[in-house]
Amino acid sequence: MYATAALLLLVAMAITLIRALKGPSVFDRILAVNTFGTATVLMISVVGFMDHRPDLVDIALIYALISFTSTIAALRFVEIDHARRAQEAAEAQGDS
Amino acid sequence: MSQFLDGLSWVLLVAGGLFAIVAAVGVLRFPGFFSRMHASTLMDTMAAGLVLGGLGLQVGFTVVAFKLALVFFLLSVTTTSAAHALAKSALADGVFPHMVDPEIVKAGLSEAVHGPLRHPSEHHQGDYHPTDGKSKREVAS
Amino acid sequence: MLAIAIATCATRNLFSAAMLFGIFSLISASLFVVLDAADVAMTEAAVGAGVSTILMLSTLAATGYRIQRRPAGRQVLAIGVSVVLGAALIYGTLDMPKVGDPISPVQTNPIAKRYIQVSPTETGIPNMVTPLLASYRGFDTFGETAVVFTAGIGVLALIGRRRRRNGALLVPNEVPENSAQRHRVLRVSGKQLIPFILLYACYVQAHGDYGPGGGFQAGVIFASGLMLYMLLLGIDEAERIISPKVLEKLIAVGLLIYGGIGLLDILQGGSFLDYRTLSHNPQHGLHYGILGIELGVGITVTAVITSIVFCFAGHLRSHIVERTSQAEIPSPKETPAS
Amino acid sequence: MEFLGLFNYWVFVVLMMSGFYLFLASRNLIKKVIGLNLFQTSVFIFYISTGKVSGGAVPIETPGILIYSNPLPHVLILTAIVVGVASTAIGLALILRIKDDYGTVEEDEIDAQDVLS
Repeated sequence: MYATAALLLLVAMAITLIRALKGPSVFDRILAVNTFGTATVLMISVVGFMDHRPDLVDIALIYALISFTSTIAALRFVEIDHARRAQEAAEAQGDS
Repeated sequence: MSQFLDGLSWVLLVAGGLFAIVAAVGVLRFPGFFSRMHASTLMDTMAAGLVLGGLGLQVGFTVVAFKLALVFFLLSVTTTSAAHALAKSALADGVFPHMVDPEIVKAGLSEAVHGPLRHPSEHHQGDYHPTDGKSKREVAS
Repeated sequence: MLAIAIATCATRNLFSAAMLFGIFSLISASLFVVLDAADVAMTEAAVGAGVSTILMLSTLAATGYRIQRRPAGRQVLAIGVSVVLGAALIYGTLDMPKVGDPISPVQTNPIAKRYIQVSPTETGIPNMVTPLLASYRGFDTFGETAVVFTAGIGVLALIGRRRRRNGALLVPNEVPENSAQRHRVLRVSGKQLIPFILLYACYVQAHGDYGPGGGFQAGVIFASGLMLYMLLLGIDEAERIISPKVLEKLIAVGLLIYGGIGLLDILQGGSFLDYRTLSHNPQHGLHYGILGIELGVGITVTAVITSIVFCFAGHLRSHIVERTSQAEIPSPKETPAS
Repeated sequence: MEFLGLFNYWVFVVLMMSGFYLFLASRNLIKKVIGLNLFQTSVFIFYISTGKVSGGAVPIETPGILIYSNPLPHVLILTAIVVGVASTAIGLALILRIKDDYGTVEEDEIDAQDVLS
């Protein structure tokens, strides 16, 4: 039973991964990473139960928190980069 | 009773796994960023809820169940706000919702401005059929 | 996983490489869970997905992330070297015991048996990793903590407060009016989360004896909480909460707690880091000693990682401020209302 | 886990080599650091694989479980991960300083500037 769920989640993770690899835009990648993170959280809880180790939910909890942090970090990076590009464009305009 | 709970949690777990796959396929196949985002929320709500619920039924009311509930709570807080921020950043960065056909939007706008016009599907024959999924996918690819 | 590794090689966009690396470490952490290494998975989750991704992204934000195409000569050579070496390694693995083989040398080594069979009864701590980390291999861990300490000092020396002086304090947020103000929803919900993260870090710290957890993990998680705060409210706000000066001292304090416990053991008549002397009951002494050491490790790791991240953010901010001040002098009007 | 056999080791080898390749072939310093990290993670996987016992459990004592995986590699890797991120931070900090002084993170451009000066 757990194995079935874990297998399904694994397939889902693999599919999400393809999107992360393809991802035309930066945001697609971030989205895929986020979804992948959620799938991993579920996966770890299921695997923990499979091993009769419900304590492993702790790890899943940490994942949920950390993947949020890294998503925000990625967004922040995109924003900073966007601002820089806008500024560079403005400077280029000013030069010409 | 415990067998019933077992069966129920089995159903929930497998359903959660299936929803995860549906979400992943959506993330992979949907055209445009925002529709993909819509698919990914399925993972965060349905898949997470079902899988964690199924696991929770296995343990009953214990500390672990509390932790599972906490995981679900955190997931629902973090993913929603992350999705919100993601959408906002994307919009600010110039990613626009994928339209099946930009002409339709224009037609819709002009409809709003100049009163009812012809239906878009009459206007663009073969481009847009609200009921026909196939041509939609063609546009996407 | 292999796909990711290869894709990381192939991509020339460093941003996607960094994101892929984040996924890569998520997968490896799942692998660790499958391979029964709960503590390691916890650490990898917190470090790989959180801290190192953030560090890489903040470096990339300062340096830009596009790479030019290179002439192929060197790559061919590199591929050749890696393939040959890889073939040699695979040849080497052919003689190795299978994964999970219970009679492999790693498992039959008497020391492993002793750790597994004796340590829980000797220390009264069910999680075998924790006493092993803090007590049996206490010197090793002391050394590792010292390395982390040194790394923290190194980063502080390299990109520390050198650049703080040049009027950077005029602009409170990294990108004024762009980020901190716009994400109001994010800020509110994130702020609610931070106490949870910090509390959870404390739980991990204290619960290390019974479940997966301990000083290293707790330190990283605590630091991630502070990092989240920094990301949401900007570096200045975060530094107001916990000032870099305090952090610098905490780096040393953690290591001092560790060493101090060791010295206390000597004073009590034992040898360095022999906690059995800490209490009349040797088992309790061990337990106290391990808890104290974990606390020291936790403090050092928290302080080091937080100050590293603050350094990177401060550096990045000064970069941006420099660039804006080249274009125009930043005026106080730019400061957001909050 | 029987079916895994030596597969884990092969995965480790390929990962290690891709990290190594990345380190050798790329001229961009940040990418080199990513390669190093990849290399490092592969070593972690190797160590953890050696500690696994089939049918074993997470090394946290619980009544009723007799076989545990070997905790020793876990301890080594646990500390190594944290040390690894600290050293990565050092590397990245050095890169930032190089960027400040040279204005680039490409190795050959730095070399060229060194030759000029």
